Amino acid sequence: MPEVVLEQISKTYQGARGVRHQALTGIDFTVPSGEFAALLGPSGCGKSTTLRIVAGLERADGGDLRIGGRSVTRVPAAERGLAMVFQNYALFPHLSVAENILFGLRSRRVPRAERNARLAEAARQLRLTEQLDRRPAQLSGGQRQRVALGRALVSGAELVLMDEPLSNLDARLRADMRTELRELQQRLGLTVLYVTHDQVEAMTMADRVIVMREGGIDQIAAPEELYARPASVRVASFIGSPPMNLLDVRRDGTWLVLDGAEGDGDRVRIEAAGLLKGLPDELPEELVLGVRPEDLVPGPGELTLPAVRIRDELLGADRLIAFRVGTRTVQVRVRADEHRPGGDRLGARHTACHLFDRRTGARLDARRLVGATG
Amino acid sequence: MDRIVSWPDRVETALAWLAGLLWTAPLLYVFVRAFESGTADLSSAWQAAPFGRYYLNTALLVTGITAAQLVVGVLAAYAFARFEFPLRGPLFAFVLVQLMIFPEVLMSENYRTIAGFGLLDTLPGVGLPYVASAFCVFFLRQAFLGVPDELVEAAQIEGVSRLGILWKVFVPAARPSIVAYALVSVSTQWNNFLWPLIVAVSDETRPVTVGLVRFLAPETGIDVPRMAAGTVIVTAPLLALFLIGQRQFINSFLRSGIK
Amino acid sequence: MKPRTSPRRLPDQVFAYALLVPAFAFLVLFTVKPLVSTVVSSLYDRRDEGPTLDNYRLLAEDEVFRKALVNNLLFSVLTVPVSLALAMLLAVLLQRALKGKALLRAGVFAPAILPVVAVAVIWLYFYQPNIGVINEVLGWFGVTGPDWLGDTALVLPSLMAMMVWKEAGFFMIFYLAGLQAIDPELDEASLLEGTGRFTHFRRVTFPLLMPTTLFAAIVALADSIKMVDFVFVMTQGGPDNASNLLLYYIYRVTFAQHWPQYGAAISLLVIGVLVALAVLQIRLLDRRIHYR
Amino acid sequence: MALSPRTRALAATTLALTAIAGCSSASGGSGGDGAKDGVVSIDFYYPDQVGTLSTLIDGYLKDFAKEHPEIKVKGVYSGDYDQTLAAVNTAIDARKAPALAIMDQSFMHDLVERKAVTAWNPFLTSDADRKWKDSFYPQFMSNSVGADGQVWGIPFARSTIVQYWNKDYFKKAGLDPEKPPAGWDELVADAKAVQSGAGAKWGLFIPTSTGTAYWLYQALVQQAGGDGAISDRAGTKVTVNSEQNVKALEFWASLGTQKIAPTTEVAWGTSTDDFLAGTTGILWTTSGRIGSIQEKAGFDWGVSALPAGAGKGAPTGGGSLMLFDAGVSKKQKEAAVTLAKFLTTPERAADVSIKSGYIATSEAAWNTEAMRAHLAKHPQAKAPHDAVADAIPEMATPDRDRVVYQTLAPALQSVLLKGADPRKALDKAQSDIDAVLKTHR
Repeated sequence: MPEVVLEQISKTYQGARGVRHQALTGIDFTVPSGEFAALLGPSGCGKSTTLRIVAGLERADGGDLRIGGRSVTRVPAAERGLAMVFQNYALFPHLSVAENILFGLRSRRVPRAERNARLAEAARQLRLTEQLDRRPAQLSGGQRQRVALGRALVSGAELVLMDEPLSNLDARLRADMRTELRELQQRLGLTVLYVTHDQVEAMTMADRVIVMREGGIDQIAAPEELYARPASVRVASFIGSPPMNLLDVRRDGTWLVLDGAEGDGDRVRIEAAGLLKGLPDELPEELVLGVRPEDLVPGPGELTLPAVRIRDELLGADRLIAFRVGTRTVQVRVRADEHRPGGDRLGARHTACHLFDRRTGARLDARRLVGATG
Repeated sequence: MDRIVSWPDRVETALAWLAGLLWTAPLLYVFVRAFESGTADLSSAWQAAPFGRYYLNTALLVTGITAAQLVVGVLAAYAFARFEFPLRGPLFAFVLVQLMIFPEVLMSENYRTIAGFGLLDTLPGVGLPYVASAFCVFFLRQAFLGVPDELVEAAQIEGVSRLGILWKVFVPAARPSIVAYALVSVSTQWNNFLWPLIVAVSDETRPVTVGLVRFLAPETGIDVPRMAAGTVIVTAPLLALFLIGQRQFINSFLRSGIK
Repeated sequence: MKPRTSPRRLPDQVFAYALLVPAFAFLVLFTVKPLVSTVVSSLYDRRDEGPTLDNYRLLAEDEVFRKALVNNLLFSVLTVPVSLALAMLLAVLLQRALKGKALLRAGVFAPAILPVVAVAVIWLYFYQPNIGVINEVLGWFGVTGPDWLGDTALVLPSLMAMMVWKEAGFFMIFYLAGLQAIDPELDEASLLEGTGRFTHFRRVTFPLLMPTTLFAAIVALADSIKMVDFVFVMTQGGPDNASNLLLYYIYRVTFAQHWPQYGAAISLLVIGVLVALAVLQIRLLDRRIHYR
Repeated sequence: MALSPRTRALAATTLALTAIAGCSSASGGSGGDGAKDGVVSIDFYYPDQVGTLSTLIDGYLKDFAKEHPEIKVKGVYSGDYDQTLAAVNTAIDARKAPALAIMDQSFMHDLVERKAVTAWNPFLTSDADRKWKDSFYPQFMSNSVGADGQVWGIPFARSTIVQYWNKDYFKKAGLDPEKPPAGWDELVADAKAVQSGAGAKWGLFIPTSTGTAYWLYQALVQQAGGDGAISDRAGTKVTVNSEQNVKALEFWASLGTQKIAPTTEVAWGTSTDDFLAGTTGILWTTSGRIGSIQEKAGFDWGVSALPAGAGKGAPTGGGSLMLFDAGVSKKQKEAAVTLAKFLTTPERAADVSIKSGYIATSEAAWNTEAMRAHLAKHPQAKAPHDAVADAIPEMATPDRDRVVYQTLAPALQSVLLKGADPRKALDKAQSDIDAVLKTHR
């Protein structure tokens, strides 16, 4: 039962001239057994370090790490019962595909007959049977990726760590592999901890996404929840393509005033009594108003923004229209055939609007203040 | 990376330090003996032979030979790496075979050649047989082969001449290799003994290595402090240079792609 | 600079030959020409009368030559692999994260930059039977050390040990470079699989360092034949020619005995062996990078 | 104007190359007739086997420059004897030979055969010249003169083998410290006594190094009643396998089997250090070591002529002044003769002897005041003088490197270090040496 639990994991690096650099601060999360969890974040956010700590390739400075209920903080990597797929696949260039796949089993002195059986099974599942005698250099990118996967599979480990395993593939192959990986995980009931900076990978494959930022966790949620209710401005701006439109606003009674506009005459004021209703009284002055491009429609709505249409872009089935709101540009996504003439207003339903505290970046909700998990 | 420290790690660390000790102890010993009576032994050794002159000779030889080798080698490597021409294969094979026929094996005939030029007991006489280095040509060709075609093509589109491309594209791109080769060459020439022993007779041409042996020639038996002092005089400058520049030194090796 | 006009531009082939002129001029002058005249010279007797095969006949019977040849073969066959193995071990040890790594690397590399004659001077003293450091240290443990350089059976091994000490650090740098070219993910993959250090070294590091090994072996082999400076300082080939080496013998015949014709015959034999080895190694080099 | 990178590189290379080329003219030499504005320039190569000689000669050359402004001498310190030979050979090939050099006397046959040296005779025309030549000890002249009476070398830094003993050890062992062993039996007995009675590690050191084994062997052959010279005057007839030769080698080897001496190489260079460190009670080595032993010994010591057996005496050794031919003009040779005379006056010969340990080369030198004062202070210095009386010529042959170093020395070492049979080893050496010398007769 390889449930993975991280409690208050921290890590600092010794930088140049003895300056210590805090890489991770108090990381807490749990990956239940059989779940696919993605660590998502921009490069340098600490997601790879977290993964390597789980793998045992690096040691945490503090906190507790449990795999299947056993504390493994001081257990060497090889004894943690996990497999790992590396970003560059870590294939041994001088060994054949079969030897690469069986490398770990030989190290673990698994009997030959069983080795061969497992190899045949993995090769069948990954469609590598024809390539077993080749060297990695003779394989395509996708095949190499599958060899790396094969090595993880034959190990029999139920916990598999993956460090950006698809980042070296082209777009088409990546999409195929996403499906394939997810299917495999489901079929074998693997617990997967998956590092990526690609939100699409995280959103399409994971049961649970752990969004990381600067050595900490921003939000842990299922992909739908992450999209529908981002816990902070940072998450909101990171998830979605194009990302959520975010407007800096100031509260003025029941009005929201768009910041950054010059002069009183141009000041954009938005009537927002309906939106603010139900929010606590101690609501901060300075807010961020967020609306996803697909939640805005040309014309008036429950919330109405004065807007000037500036250009549009056809994206196949969708059309992306840019409007100017005050001094800011706002993206709107509509169906391609929904080619309405541009008015001078944009509307959104109240439930599609997100409000954040500008100082803390935390999401503000009608019923309660949702602070970003820290 | 600080991984989980296991006992094999500790064994390896101990081994590393043991090796470090084994490799440095003899040198430390020599330095300690050289300074056991202050600097008296050093100054008497320094005065016993014209080490200053020997150093100058070595410095001239080392820089002259290395510079000449690089010029000759860069040109030849460029030809082999960049151009197609008849007999390229056989000519390169010829260079490769010469890797193993170093001037020392042909010392008798090289001696005659140098004598024929009237260059016995001169610095050019010591240096000339080393100017064409097969190793240099081979090594730089490898480095030049690694220069991406786009760089060359970009320069060609800019209208840079062929020599210009060599200078502006190949040489900068292969700089780590050139530096690495230069370091190997400097160290080889600094070490050179047999050929200068034959050719360089007078103090005006003797390099440090030959000078050291001449300095030690008196068969009075072994005077350790004096010997240690002489050795320190000969080795200290290069050791100092190395210690100052060791990071660059090792790094240029690492980057040169000696594999 | 004046703009060049293309009509006056040399064809690429001519240009390439022009680039080769300096290198080949020197190669011809100091390799081809001496090689040819060595062949010719070896066919004359000491009074320059000939042609005759006397030198080669003498070579077949010359016990000193045979000793020097056997010594040199032993010297090469033992010092080259031992130096390289030690260098590899040192590189693997000193590549790891380790406090004082830079210092240790510098320490191990330091002997490599010393001139051989300086190394020889140092070790000549260490090896002294009665007043030398090694036997003094052995004496602390109650061991009476042998006469390292004075014993016909020990002199060659003693010299080999010294040269291994000197050369290992040099080749360690080659191996450090080679190790750096190996993807660290491979080490981590092994670590995760629980592959033992030795197994990992045998199955991954060693094979991946093969190209470095071949390259270093060429350099080491050449060194084992041309670096005979220590013989001048330490043993003059003795006792009983037990430390006589080929190049030292060539030197003695050619210069001390003033017999260049016979020296030429010996040189040719040595060159023959060297070229054969070079061809063999280049073949190996050609085949080396299958998997790259 | 800024230089283009290419021009800069070109300039740098040119600079480097001219830097080396520029130094090519640094070493002049005796080329041409060496005369300019009435000043004759000559090169003078001198080795130094003892560490003090080069400083002495530098001083003499300064004095010479004052006394003879018409001659400009460039002194070249050229290492030890073997290195000097190599250096002179190089210079001869370049036709820039030194006009004068101190050479190991035993190189004579090779140099004469190659016509590298010039005989002194044409330059010794006046009575004074002949008197100068005859002033040197005949023992030293005996191997400086060829079979045809030509003089090839003038003795300068000459030596012989003497016996040093550790008086402290002798006292401790209950021996008379003033009485060195005078014969082989005594030698063995004293050596054993020093080991067992005084705790010396070894009793007797007779160096067996490749470069010197033959020299000590000569003394042993002489003591065994054989012809210690080993070679004849022409150098082409060598006897190494006579009964006495075998007997001498058997005796030498017996030192090892009796554990008086090591069966590993007794190194020439460090045997003095071993004596000074108390490793051995008795040491046979060159008289040239008296100076350094005097300086460094931390115990009471003595020096004497070697013990006698059926025969008596030790070979001479060391260097003589020789004149060279290649590229040297008559004027330069005359200048060299002037220099040689200057360097060998009784006063300077005494000075060399006092300061370096070499044996003063003439009776006149021993009778100088400086020498008398020195002997009064250091009576040990008299030992070599006494040894000279019975001195025999050093073995000298053409193709010396092959005969002595490559044939005789390994034969001796194979017996001493590896226990080979003396007679067989010497018989084989004899035939090998005959084969080499056959081409020189």
